[in-house]
Amino acid sequence: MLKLSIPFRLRLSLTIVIGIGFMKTGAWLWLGIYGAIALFWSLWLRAPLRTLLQLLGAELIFLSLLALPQGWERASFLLLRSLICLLIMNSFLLTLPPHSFGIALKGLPLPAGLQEIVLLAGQYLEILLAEVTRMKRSAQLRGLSGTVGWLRYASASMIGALYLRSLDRAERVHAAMMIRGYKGSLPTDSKSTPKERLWLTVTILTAAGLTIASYGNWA
Amino acid sequence: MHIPDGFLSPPVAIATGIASAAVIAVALNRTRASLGLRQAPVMGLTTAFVFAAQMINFPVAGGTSGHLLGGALASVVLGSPWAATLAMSTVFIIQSVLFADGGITALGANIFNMGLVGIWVGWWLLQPLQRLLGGSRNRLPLAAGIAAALSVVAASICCAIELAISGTVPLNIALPAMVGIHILIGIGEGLITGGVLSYLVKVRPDLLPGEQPQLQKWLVPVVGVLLISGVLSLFASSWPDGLDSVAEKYGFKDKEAVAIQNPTPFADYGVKGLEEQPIGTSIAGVLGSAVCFGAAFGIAQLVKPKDA
Amino acid sequence: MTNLKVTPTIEVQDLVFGYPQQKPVLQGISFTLQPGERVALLGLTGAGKSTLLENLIGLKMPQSGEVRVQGTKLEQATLSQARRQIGFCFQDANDQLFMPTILEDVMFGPRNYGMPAEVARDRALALLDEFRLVEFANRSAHELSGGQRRLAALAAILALEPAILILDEPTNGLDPSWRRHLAKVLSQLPIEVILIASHDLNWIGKTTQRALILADGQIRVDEQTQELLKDRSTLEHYNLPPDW
Amino acid sequence: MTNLKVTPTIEVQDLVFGYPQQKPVLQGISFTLQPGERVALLGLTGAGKSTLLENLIGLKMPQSGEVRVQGTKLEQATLSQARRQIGFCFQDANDQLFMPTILEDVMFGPRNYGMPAEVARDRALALLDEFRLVEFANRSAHELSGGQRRLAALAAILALEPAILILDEPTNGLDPSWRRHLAKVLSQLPIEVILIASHDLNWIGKTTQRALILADGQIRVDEQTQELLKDRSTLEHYNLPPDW
Ligand SMILES: Nc1ncnc2c1ncn2[C@@H]1O[C@H](COP(=O)(O)OP(=O)(O)OP(=O)(O)O)[C@@H](O)[C@H]1O
Ligand SMILES: Nc1ncnc2c1ncn2[C@@H]1O[C@H](COP(=O)(O)OP(=O)(O)OP(=O)(O)O)[C@@H](O)[C@H]1O
Ligand SMILES: [Mg+2]
Ligand SMILES: [Mg+2]
Repeated sequence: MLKLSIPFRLRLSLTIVIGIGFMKTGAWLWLGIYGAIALFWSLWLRAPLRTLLQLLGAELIFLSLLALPQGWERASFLLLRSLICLLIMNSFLLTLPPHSFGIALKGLPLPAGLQEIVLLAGQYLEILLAEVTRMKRSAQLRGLSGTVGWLRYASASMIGALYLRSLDRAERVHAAMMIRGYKGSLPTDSKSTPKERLWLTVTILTAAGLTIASYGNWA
Repeated sequence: MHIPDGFLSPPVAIATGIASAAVIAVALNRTRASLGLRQAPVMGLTTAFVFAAQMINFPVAGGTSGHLLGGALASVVLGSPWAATLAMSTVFIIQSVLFADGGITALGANIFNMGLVGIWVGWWLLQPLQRLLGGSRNRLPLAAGIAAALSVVAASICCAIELAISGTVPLNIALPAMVGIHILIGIGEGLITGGVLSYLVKVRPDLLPGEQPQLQKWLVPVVGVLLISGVLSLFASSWPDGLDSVAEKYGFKDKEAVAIQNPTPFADYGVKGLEEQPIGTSIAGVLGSAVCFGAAFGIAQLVKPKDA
Repeated sequence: MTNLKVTPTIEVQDLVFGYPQQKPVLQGISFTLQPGERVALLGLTGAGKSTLLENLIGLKMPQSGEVRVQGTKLEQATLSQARRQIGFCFQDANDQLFMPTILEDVMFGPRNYGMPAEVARDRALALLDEFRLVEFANRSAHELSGGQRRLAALAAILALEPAILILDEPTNGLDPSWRRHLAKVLSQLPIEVILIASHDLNWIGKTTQRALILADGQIRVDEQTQELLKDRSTLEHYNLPPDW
Repeated sequence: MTNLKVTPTIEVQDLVFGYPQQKPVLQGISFTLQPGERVALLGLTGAGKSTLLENLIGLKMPQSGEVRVQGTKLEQATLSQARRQIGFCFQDANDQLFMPTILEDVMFGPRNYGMPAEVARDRALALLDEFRLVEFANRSAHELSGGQRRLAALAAILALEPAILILDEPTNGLDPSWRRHLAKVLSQLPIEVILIASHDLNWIGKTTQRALILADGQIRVDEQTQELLKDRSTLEHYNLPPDW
């Protein structure tokens, strides 16, 4: 497998998904082409099939609830289109190495201010998720159980405590960052190579072509 | 209520996308001025917090459990709806990109509904409500709880309208279904927001906004009646078909919970409810909590200081 | 070995555990703790002490081998019963404290096990008094100093009145006089078995009678603490220089 | 006092600091650290050691009194310049590690100060190697053992090549051989001043020449470390029993 950088993989995935999202409803042929691209994408990334299927299955249930009231033809198109989008995104996600949120998020085309928040959130997220897990673990070890009222109180307290704790934590982490020379922007280097830019342009043009073609009257 | 890819027509997706982008741009400007260099870490943390807090499940009533969405809470603790808009937008961006929860093309709409309509409706309701309830800081949790509940419902109405304009789901199906389920989610949201804020009022009052002057006397019944009738009409429009059928079909297992328990790269966090309560629901419990909700509102009216 | 009929309090057999995508940290651990024993678990940073302790309480489940607590095999079904017996103190005191105030934190366990709020409160206050934290009872954990947090975590565990006590580096961050006081508190508790992971050779010399050394995923040494501490060459061999 | 013309590296005068709604923790602290000194800060749990250290680096601002770093008074305007000089290691290693992987964490400081990614990476890897963490370079901090996390935090600080090093309980959670190794690493660094808060009397005896005891909000003892460690009655008086 060709080694593609994570931000680049993300950009490619996003381009295709946006192309699919904007297709004309009912353009089965073009959806089929996109479907083939999606399959190729997930095979190429070697997404783990089992997990992928489980995931898509879970999504299918939810989606069909939304789409089914609208008649078979329409519903199945909507469903298939959503599934193809999910297939692409999940292939990307499931092949993401651990702790690469940050790196992946750097690939998002966002304004600088927002990019910064997104990156920091990605960072704190991992810290906080670990913290939530540990809080719960500790609560369980001390026998968390009892009436609904007590549970509700305990969990509200835990969310509250989590907030204060994260705030305190954020202040310390922020201090630790300042001490190490942080001045309002994370050191990032996600400059894409010319080759990546070329491929991205090709993908964008292809997707644009397919999507516009789906509105044409070919029959 | 995260709209997946492919459910919005291009015009709707683009229009909401542009609207959201514009608001984010304004929000970035506003918060940079007010929070300075600290903005990014504080925002980043609040965002992550909303995310993490969504993983602590809560028994609500009658066997339902819910979790926080967090828009109203974020705007109260950050003290600014602009900052909250940024935080929530970030949550949706991360959810759609890293958790495949909510579509990429629907991102604009999702931000528009929950990060914009949801937050601003809550924010606009918050202060009048707090004043209506007597204005003291101790009333903040109740006011914020009610505002949070209503803001979730408002967001779901937008969502239904967008789906309808897109021609995906006709309005007469979408509206009752979305509103019905989101009244329930909203109740949970309100309880949690209120609960967390009452805790914060107790231990860190300095983090929260202070007293609000009380409303003009004659305004009290007017605002009260408007709010109550608003709530009642929502119930009316959704009962019986919407609420009933949606409740049955979904079992109130709301979408976000599903996505996070899915085997995404984060599956190893093993995020589950605090207690493994079955989420299937008795309609009676739901009704019960709806009544409690109304009652709490009424009682709050009665107990508020006679004059201030 | 005088009385073979007594059920061992904790029995570990051929326990193997590894984190995903790594070679196993614990590669066949076996040992037995009898009622009345006070045991130290030694080993270098990263040897797997915390991992082993977490296996004893079912926070991690072994890939093979088994753990028995008071004769009952640890499985999903018996987990909550076993946990009811064990007080477990995490290496990081922050992990232990999750309620808004430390008073509530100490009350948390007893409340879950059905103790009325008033009684739980009294017990918690008595424990906080023992650890000289009463004046901080209504503070949240992050408003305490590192050592105070450790003490609060210990109080929260002792409030459960466990039959078995498992402590992961309990003296971390405590000053010398607290280390002394903690040794005294532990010696007075009516507890069946105490197992302590620690790097504080001096302290475990004063609080335990038996010591295990964990190295390369196995229990390599199982000896009387006093004997081991005198045996400098063994200690040096396991990279535990006693003067440091 | 031989050379009065040398600017003291750190100078603290009449520093008073209290947390909101409490009586001040630090009630008039004064001391001076000269270039070349290695100083220990002792004191009971809750004495205010961490609070004092955080005042030295402007994480907390004194209510009165002042701190001078290399002659410059610490104020909002001079803060970033002073911090450029100081490496500060928090008591809780978790506070220090915030990047997705520890490699990125160690690179963070150098990168912020404008070092090219490749060079920073090499320096980080060399440091991780020194602390035997290279094989964990791509792990996140919470996948390390407690001691490994401490080491990663130290590596992240040393990567800055600071002129002044302030360590809050650096040996917490380290095994004896790491305590020995850390002492060696510190002794070889070209650093102007090292100030270490610690409860590990034995270790500071081997790494510092001067010791301060903080009690009741004031520096009560300022002596040669070796002298102090021999002076059992003073230690006992400040509740620092040397055998524990
Ligand atoms: N969550 C995790 N994922 C992957 N590896 C882990 C995880 N936690 C610990 N490890 C690794 O397993 C090994 C044992 O860790 P453990 O925490 O049990 O060590 P320890 O003996 O308690 O060390 P310390 O004395 O530093 O606390 C270490 O090498 C560590 O890097
Ligand atoms: N955020 C805070 N808010 C209020 N009080 C605090 C806060 N942090 C610390 N304190 C109190 O200030 C005092 C000094 O705390 P500090 O952390 O400086 O102690 P320390 O000497 O570092 O102790 P240790 O050896 O346990 O780390 C303690 O009594 C503590 O309870
Ligand atoms: Mg450990
Ligand atoms: Mg301290």
